[in-house]
Amino acid sequence: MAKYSSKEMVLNMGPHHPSTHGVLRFILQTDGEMMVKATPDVGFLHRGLEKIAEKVPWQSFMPYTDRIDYLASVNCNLGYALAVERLAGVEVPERAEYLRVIAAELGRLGSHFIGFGALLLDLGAVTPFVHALRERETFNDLMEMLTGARLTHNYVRIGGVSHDLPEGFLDKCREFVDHLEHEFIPEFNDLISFNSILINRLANVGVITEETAREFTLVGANLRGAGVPFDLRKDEPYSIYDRFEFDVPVGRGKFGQRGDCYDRYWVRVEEVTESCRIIRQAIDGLPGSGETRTRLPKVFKVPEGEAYVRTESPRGELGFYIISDGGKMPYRLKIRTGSFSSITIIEHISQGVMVADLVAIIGSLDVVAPEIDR
Amino acid sequence: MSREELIAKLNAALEGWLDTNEQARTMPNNDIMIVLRSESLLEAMGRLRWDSAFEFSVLMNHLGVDYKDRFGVIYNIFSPSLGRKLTVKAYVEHEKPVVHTLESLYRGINWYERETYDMLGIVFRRHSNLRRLLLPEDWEGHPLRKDYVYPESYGGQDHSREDLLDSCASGKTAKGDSDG
Amino acid sequence: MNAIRNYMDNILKAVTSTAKGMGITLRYWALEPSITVEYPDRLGKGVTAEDLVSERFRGFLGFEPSVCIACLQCQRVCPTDCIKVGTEKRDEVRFITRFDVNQAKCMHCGLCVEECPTEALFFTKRYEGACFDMEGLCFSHVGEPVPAAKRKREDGGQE
Amino acid sequence: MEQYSAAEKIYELFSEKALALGIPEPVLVIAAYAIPCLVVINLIQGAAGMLTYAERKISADIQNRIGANRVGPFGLIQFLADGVKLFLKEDIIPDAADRKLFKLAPYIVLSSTVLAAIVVPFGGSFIVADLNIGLIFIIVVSSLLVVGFLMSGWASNNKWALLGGIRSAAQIISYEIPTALSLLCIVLITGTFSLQETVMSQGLWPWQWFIFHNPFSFVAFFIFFVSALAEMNRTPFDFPEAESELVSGYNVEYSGMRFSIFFIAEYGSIFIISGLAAAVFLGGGNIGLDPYESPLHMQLLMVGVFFAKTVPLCLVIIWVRWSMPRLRIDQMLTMCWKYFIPIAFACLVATAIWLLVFNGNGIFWRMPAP
Repeated sequence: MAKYSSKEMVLNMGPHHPSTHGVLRFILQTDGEMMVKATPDVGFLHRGLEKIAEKVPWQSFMPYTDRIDYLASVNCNLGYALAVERLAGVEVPERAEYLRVIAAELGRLGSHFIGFGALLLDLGAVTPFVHALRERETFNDLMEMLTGARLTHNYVRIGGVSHDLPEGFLDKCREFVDHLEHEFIPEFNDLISFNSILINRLANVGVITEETAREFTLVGANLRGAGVPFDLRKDEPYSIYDRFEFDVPVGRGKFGQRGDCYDRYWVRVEEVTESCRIIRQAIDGLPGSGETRTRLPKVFKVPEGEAYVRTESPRGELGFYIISDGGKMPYRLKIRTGSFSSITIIEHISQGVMVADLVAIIGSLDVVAPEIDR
Repeated sequence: MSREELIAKLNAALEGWLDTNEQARTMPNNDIMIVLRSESLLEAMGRLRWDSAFEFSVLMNHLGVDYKDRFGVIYNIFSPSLGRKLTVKAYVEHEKPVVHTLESLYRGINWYERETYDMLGIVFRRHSNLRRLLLPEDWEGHPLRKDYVYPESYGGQDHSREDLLDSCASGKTAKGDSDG
Repeated sequence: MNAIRNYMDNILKAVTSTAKGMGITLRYWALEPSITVEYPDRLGKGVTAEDLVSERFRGFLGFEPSVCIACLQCQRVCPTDCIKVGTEKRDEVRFITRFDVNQAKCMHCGLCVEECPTEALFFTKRYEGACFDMEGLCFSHVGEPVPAAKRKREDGGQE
Repeated sequence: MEQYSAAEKIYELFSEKALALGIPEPVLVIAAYAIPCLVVINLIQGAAGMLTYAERKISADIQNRIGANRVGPFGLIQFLADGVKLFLKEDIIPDAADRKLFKLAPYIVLSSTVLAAIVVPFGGSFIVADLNIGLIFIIVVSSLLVVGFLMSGWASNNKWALLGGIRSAAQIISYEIPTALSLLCIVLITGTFSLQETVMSQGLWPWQWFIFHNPFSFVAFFIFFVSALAEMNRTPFDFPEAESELVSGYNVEYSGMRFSIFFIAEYGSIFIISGLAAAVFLGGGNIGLDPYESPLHMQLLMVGVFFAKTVPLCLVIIWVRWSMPRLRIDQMLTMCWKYFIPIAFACLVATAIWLLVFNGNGIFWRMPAP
């Protein structure tokens, strides 16, 4: 009899599976298509950024922050710069603050296009993904114009930004934002968001309640998708975010239970509109001229101390815990990322779902593998 | 609640668990940092977590630090009801770094503690799954320790790499000169 | 009754949302032009790959020896140690004996270019660097030793 | 009205000369059947090739891209280049695979498509064999696909492939039912399973087609079309090869030639199913003339009409793929058993009642006098 007894099948999903974004591995125990357990296995993209930080000067670590989350590198730059500025007491010129906000919100747009685009790709909808990528292409062009690079922007510097605006950037930026808000998003929603197949795939799948989200330290859009209206830009304004008007989209159980995959997806789609609003206000409020960078001493040293500074990156709370011993380099730098906490919850919410649902859950949590491993 | 009030309340509530050598202090980012004795970490954190006066129910961040003579474990916690952040630190001796896990308080801390164990070798007692997280299971040493020596090879793979600029003939004129 | 209404509703929703989506794709199919740039060989007349990128594009590093003052700032600030500068003092004149850039290691962060006080180091727009040998990406910008330019009087901004 | 197939016609044309040359009769019979079969196989390959090109171009158009444009004018012969590339590639068989089944599976899949093509009337007298059980035959051979998919999934010795194979079994067998039921609505009207006769009882004009025969056959057409999508594993029902879930499903271990055979079969079946839909519901190649009595140029015109109906249907299938996400396997089965099958049954019964009430006549269509 034992020969024919059924047992669970162990499936290896990843490290190079099409829908484990980046290099990520899941060890699935399945009963046919039904999942019994999904254990994430990470570390394939571990580059030792925290160790590198202890070996390079304060300013020279900035390019490495691009590599934390390659989809929104400006946001990571900003987080690091804010942390060091807070510790070293560096003032940032007004104009630079506005440029930072414009770049960071553009980064959020660019990241969300990939975020929900890749989710749709995982669900088999290729066209919306390509349409989202088309918009990201415009974002890439804008960032190339502003910073000189298309992916690892390395725009923010300690005490300012690297470049002032290029000519014609603001007009293009405004045009892009208008296009997104009035053309792209409505069309995209008609094309896919309200498609009943998509709703069936996402609604009531991978439900995360408010309590679970808090327990597993979920952050960012995933936390808001679970119904917690918590946004660091609003609740703990950093940089100059307190000057802008915007709403915090929260999951309301649009087509199913609150905190399901659709809510997380929908929060991201709505955040695109909110970011557009912020960018528009930042363009309007941008001071006509002025310094964009505080000059730092040739040998930049940060006084002894430690600080934890968190910012709202597209994947949620991006925190830098920096310990300085007063030297030229950080003594210890810890990067706390949104994907790291998102991935821990997968094991918890993937019990009893189907293999196809796991794909939707991973996609809706918007996990980026290099951010987990750092 | 003002900062001073909170500090006073914390000092009162955590009496006996605080590290007597260190005072509660304000960090550059306006957080409050308190230092606990590592033996009483679980009790003190439990108080912070469950006491209705604090309710520090959200774990923001956890890390370990190598201070050369001792280790530090740091927890950034957040209280939605107070709207306040708190940084809790505890020092662990360097020779035998053991501290109690906080899994019973924060479910999400599992992976953070695994990472700290992986990178610094701080052992979390009673942890449900204390294995290496980012590095391979058979990796030797803990990279974020200050006395860590880079291995020359792993799994039969040589890690030493010569500097390309020194190895290739440096007198060679560049192909890209025409651009310059 | 409710169940029947649900049933009919589901059918209706599926049909209408599908029709809506297919309408949009039909419009794209029939009307919208393609926006693909046919890189690398069909860019259009007289357009080269370098014209595709913006003014500030961070391509390969370029070097102008005549204005370099050999301050070594670039070498110091580089996070990946991909710049190697050699200087030598002959008859009271500083010579730049080598200025090597390992383009394979460079991450085009732009810190060195920002540090450079004389704009001797700058970004070109070149980015097509594929080659079969990593050594093909090691550029030696100084052949014969050249004398370093005179350091200008430092302006007040620097310390 | 005498009806005969292409093979019989070929036999008739050459039998006298060939017998005079001393070729034995069995050889002649086999040759007479082999020629149209070869033509059909090549037709399917050509159609599959052109459909891959169309798929790439249409998806590109929908997504603001250009698509294949390098080989030939507008990239028209890109599919030949792809085919050559695939045929030249190394044929890898995994060590742990069941070699015999692994090799056999692609041919079974392809044979199911080709067999189905036998009874499809391509307009005029161009039909390989006008079986009097044509529709039943097509339904039967199209479920041969399951055998091939399961075989390839099992033989690959890969869990993802196995999942794909099992999914395809669940899917294709379920969707056989609504497909067959919706075809039965038309069988009720015509009273025959022969496809050529079904075509001949329709007419040139749209109101003479069976899709507009009565409201229920109109619904039946859509049910047939969507369940045919599911039978062919096209998005939104491409579970056996869901590329983002099962990597590539049943064909994940295949490479080179065997892989391309799967694809020829897939695209060939798009063509065949569209042809079937055109023949049964949209009047096929009927231009109001008797296909067997008309001169050759009129027969070729009929073929043109057939293709003019089939090709747009193929394009619609491609268009659907690029507009929609994939369902989940249980939702797909729910859709089949809770929606398609009851509706198809309702259509069948309603058609029967309609025919009873209106004496066999449709809204515009009139029962031919016996």
